[in-house]
Amino acid sequence: MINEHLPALIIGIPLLAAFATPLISKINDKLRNIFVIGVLGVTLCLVGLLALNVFENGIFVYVMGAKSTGLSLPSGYRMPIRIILEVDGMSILMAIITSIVSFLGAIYSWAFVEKETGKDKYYTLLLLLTAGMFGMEFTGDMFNFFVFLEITSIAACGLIGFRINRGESGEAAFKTMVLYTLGALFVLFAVGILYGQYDALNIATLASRIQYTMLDKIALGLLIAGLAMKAGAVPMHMWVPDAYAEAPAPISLILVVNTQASLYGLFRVLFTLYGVNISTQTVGWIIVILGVLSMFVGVTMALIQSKLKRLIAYGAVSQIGYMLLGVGVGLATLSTPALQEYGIKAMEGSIFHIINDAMYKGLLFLTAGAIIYCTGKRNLNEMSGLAHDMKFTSIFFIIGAGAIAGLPPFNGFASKLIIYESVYKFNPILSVIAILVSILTLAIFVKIFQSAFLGPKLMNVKKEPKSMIFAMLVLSVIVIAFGLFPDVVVDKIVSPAVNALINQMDYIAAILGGT
Amino acid sequence: MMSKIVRTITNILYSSIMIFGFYVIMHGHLTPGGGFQGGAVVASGIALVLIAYGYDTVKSWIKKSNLSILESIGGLAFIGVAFLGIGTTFFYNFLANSGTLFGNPTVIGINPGDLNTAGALPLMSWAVGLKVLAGLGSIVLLMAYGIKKGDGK
Amino acid sequence: MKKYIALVALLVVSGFFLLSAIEMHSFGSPAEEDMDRYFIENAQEEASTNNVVTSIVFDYRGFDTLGEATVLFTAVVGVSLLFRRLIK
Amino acid sequence: MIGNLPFVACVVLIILGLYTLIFKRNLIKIVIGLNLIECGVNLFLITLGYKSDSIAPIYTMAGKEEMVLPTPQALTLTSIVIGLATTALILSFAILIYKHYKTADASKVRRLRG
Amino acid sequence: MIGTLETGHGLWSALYWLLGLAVLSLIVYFIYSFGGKTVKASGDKGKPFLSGNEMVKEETHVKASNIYWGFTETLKSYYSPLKGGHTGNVNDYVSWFIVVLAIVLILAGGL
Repeated sequence: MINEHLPALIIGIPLLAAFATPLISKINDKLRNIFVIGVLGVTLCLVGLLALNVFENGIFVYVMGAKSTGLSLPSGYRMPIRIILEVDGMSILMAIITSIVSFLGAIYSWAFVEKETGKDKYYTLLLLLTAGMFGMEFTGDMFNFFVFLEITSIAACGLIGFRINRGESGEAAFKTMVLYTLGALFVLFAVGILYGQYDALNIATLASRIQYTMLDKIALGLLIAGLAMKAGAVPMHMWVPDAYAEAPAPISLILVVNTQASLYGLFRVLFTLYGVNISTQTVGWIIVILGVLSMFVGVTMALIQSKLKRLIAYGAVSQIGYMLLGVGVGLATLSTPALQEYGIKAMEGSIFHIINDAMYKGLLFLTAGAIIYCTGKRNLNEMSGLAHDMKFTSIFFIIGAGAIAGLPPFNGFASKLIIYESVYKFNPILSVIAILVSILTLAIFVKIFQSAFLGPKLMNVKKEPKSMIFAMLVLSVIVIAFGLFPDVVVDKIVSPAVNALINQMDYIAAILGGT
Repeated sequence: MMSKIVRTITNILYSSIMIFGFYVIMHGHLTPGGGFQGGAVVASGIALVLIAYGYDTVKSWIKKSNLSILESIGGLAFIGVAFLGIGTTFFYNFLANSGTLFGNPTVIGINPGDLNTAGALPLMSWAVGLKVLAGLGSIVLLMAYGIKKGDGK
Repeated sequence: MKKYIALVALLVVSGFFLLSAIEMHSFGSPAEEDMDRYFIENAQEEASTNNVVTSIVFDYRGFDTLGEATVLFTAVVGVSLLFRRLIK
Repeated sequence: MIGNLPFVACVVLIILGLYTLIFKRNLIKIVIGLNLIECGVNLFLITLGYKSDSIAPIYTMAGKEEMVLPTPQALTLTSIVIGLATTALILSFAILIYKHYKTADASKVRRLRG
Repeated sequence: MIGTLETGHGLWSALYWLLGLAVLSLIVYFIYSFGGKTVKASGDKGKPFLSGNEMVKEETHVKASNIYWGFTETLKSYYSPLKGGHTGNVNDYVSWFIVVLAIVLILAGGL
């Protein structure tokens, strides 16, 4: 019985818990923390079940409020009318990332926000952010996607402004909120255009009906711009350093996944909603150029930062570029035989990079949070010799920095290697730029390590709490494991996602029944 | 704290605004309106009282914490009704045409409408109305307080 | 200088928006309406309500309404999180 | 073309909002610009569903059977509430920025840059 | 063989890489063991110097903003417009967004 309701439960249980959290936290704080962590753990298990189900039986369809869960079409009717959750390989990949990361973020938060006020609202917003991301990843309905996009936007901005007694938090949250709202409104405008033409909101139905008229082109442009902005692509990246640097560290960890969820939305729109109808060369090159700009500008701006989390945030921008690059190459070769040759490899690389990026970027943000928690300083110029006291944190930081810089044997190297080699066949210049950016990434993290961890011991620091160490430990274990056995991840998780993106017909047939 | 005229008019209008709001919530499945609209009307009544009497007076009448509890209860009720249908599917309208509460079958075609129809919809409408009432009310209160402090220094 | 670039971009974008408004199906006669046709015909027996909009809001697209209520809840929690240092 | 003037009006609202967002420096005016865009989009949605000489999609004693499309009305209801929530949050951010920076000028609220 | 990833051109296996690393480090240690063992950091040998004159240990730490000074100084012509572009002004954020939207619309709109 539970098997056929899994997607609804995965979205519904965090929402239910979020509504219940303010009441529970009136009872007891420790109980509330245990409750939140337990709920996220249960969600993690449910996502695992759903993943097994999807990898066995293919696309999972759940119809909200129908007579039966699989009844996508009303009796004798040719189009779906209810909201449909459609879970395929790509969605389940993003869902796995989301559940792991939010679970660890909640564990990390236990000690991290211990001293703060308003913890109940903090945990409520954390649950809402998680539920919103699940909704974005599972839904098969354009308007529903917009609704969950807004949920994530509002929850994320509320959490960015958590330390509101620092004025900068309010400033960062205001800027981020303005951009998020504008992007979401563009998405809604595009949805309206599509609805006005085809009188449908279901992604599969729209994909089966779309004709790529002028209106569709305008809607495509609006969707690309809005979702790429929320993914933080240069030159729409300027909210990223503000937001990541001002949010509490566990929230930066989850915001990374939030940007990746909107990246997922972008891929879903490009591959599933439009597919081969669009002039894939043009759009693919748009995505590739956005990716290259993000890589280069992000890393070069990171080189001159002196605030710790701001520096890592610019690094995050440059990592987003890799994913855009690989998937853009895959899109540019979508309707050509070159896809079989190297396009699929490029997409595998960049989608594998999504997982790795979430893991090691989260690890780096958590280490930065630990540094800020233990020293109370945010500026790298005031830090020195932390390795004397924070041994665990320095080891975890070395692991994360090696992974993000693409050093073997960490997981960053595996995905970046695939991207280099497959993109080289597409266009050598892009591959060269990618390698150069990787070197510069190593340089910026060497800078952090030299100035913060090495050097004489100038300051006295607190000890890292257990829960923070546990969260960082789990993430670094994942990083090393993915680095040692990349083939397992690629075969089991990544290639189903790539196939789900490429085979548009399967997605449509799962709803409309083979038409 | 506004002038006596405003306060008198508020005392007259207040109850009727509330009643109209609850009417809109109640008849959401028959007439234009529903949970959100009705809740917004009730919250506008709260805003009117806030403007007429000033924050400090109203704070003693309406407790912020009660509003937040009310809102959580509304959200829980809404998603709870959605979960009750999970015997068939999430959000399944399990009460429609069941003969029990709100369970009368609707006459097809042109008819004046019967309040005792539409299954789970009125329940959801009530939950959402409660939620919107509490939510907008607390937003208005909080913002009034923030502005009051903001202008001071 | 920056102003002029932004102005040109705004003009281009507004041109495309106006184009989308003109290219859209003519006002008052929707191009396709099969989904809404289904709602109008079957709302009374499936959702057993006279108000088709309510049947869509709470039954056919009830999940959207849940998300909408969640958005409002999120905003309220966020606002009270921001003003938490003022409200004692 | 001339029949599409309602769509054009909605789009003009959106464009005015974008102009406000780009060229107005006051935080409150920026929020007003966002609201203009949102109103334009909502009107655009609701205009999509209009059918000439038909009634609201509610079965009452009104005689006619022809009804306007109900889905855009539901979508617009949802997006109105979403816009309200967003506006509330942004306005509270503006209030707090004013309290911390003692100014509402966007060109002075830039401690985070570079 | 588990752990072997098939990349675009060739293969990648982290386990083999670690094996090679271990062998290399063994060779390095072997060569290192030939080195003289008599060097001791006695007297002034271990002390940090800055241009000839001795300094205390706390001052030897290179601050973060001094690292890569030469790099940024050389690329000043690249960095100054880039830093100038990142004004913290929300209007500029929105205008960048609109510029990108315009470009994407022109390219994707096929004009």
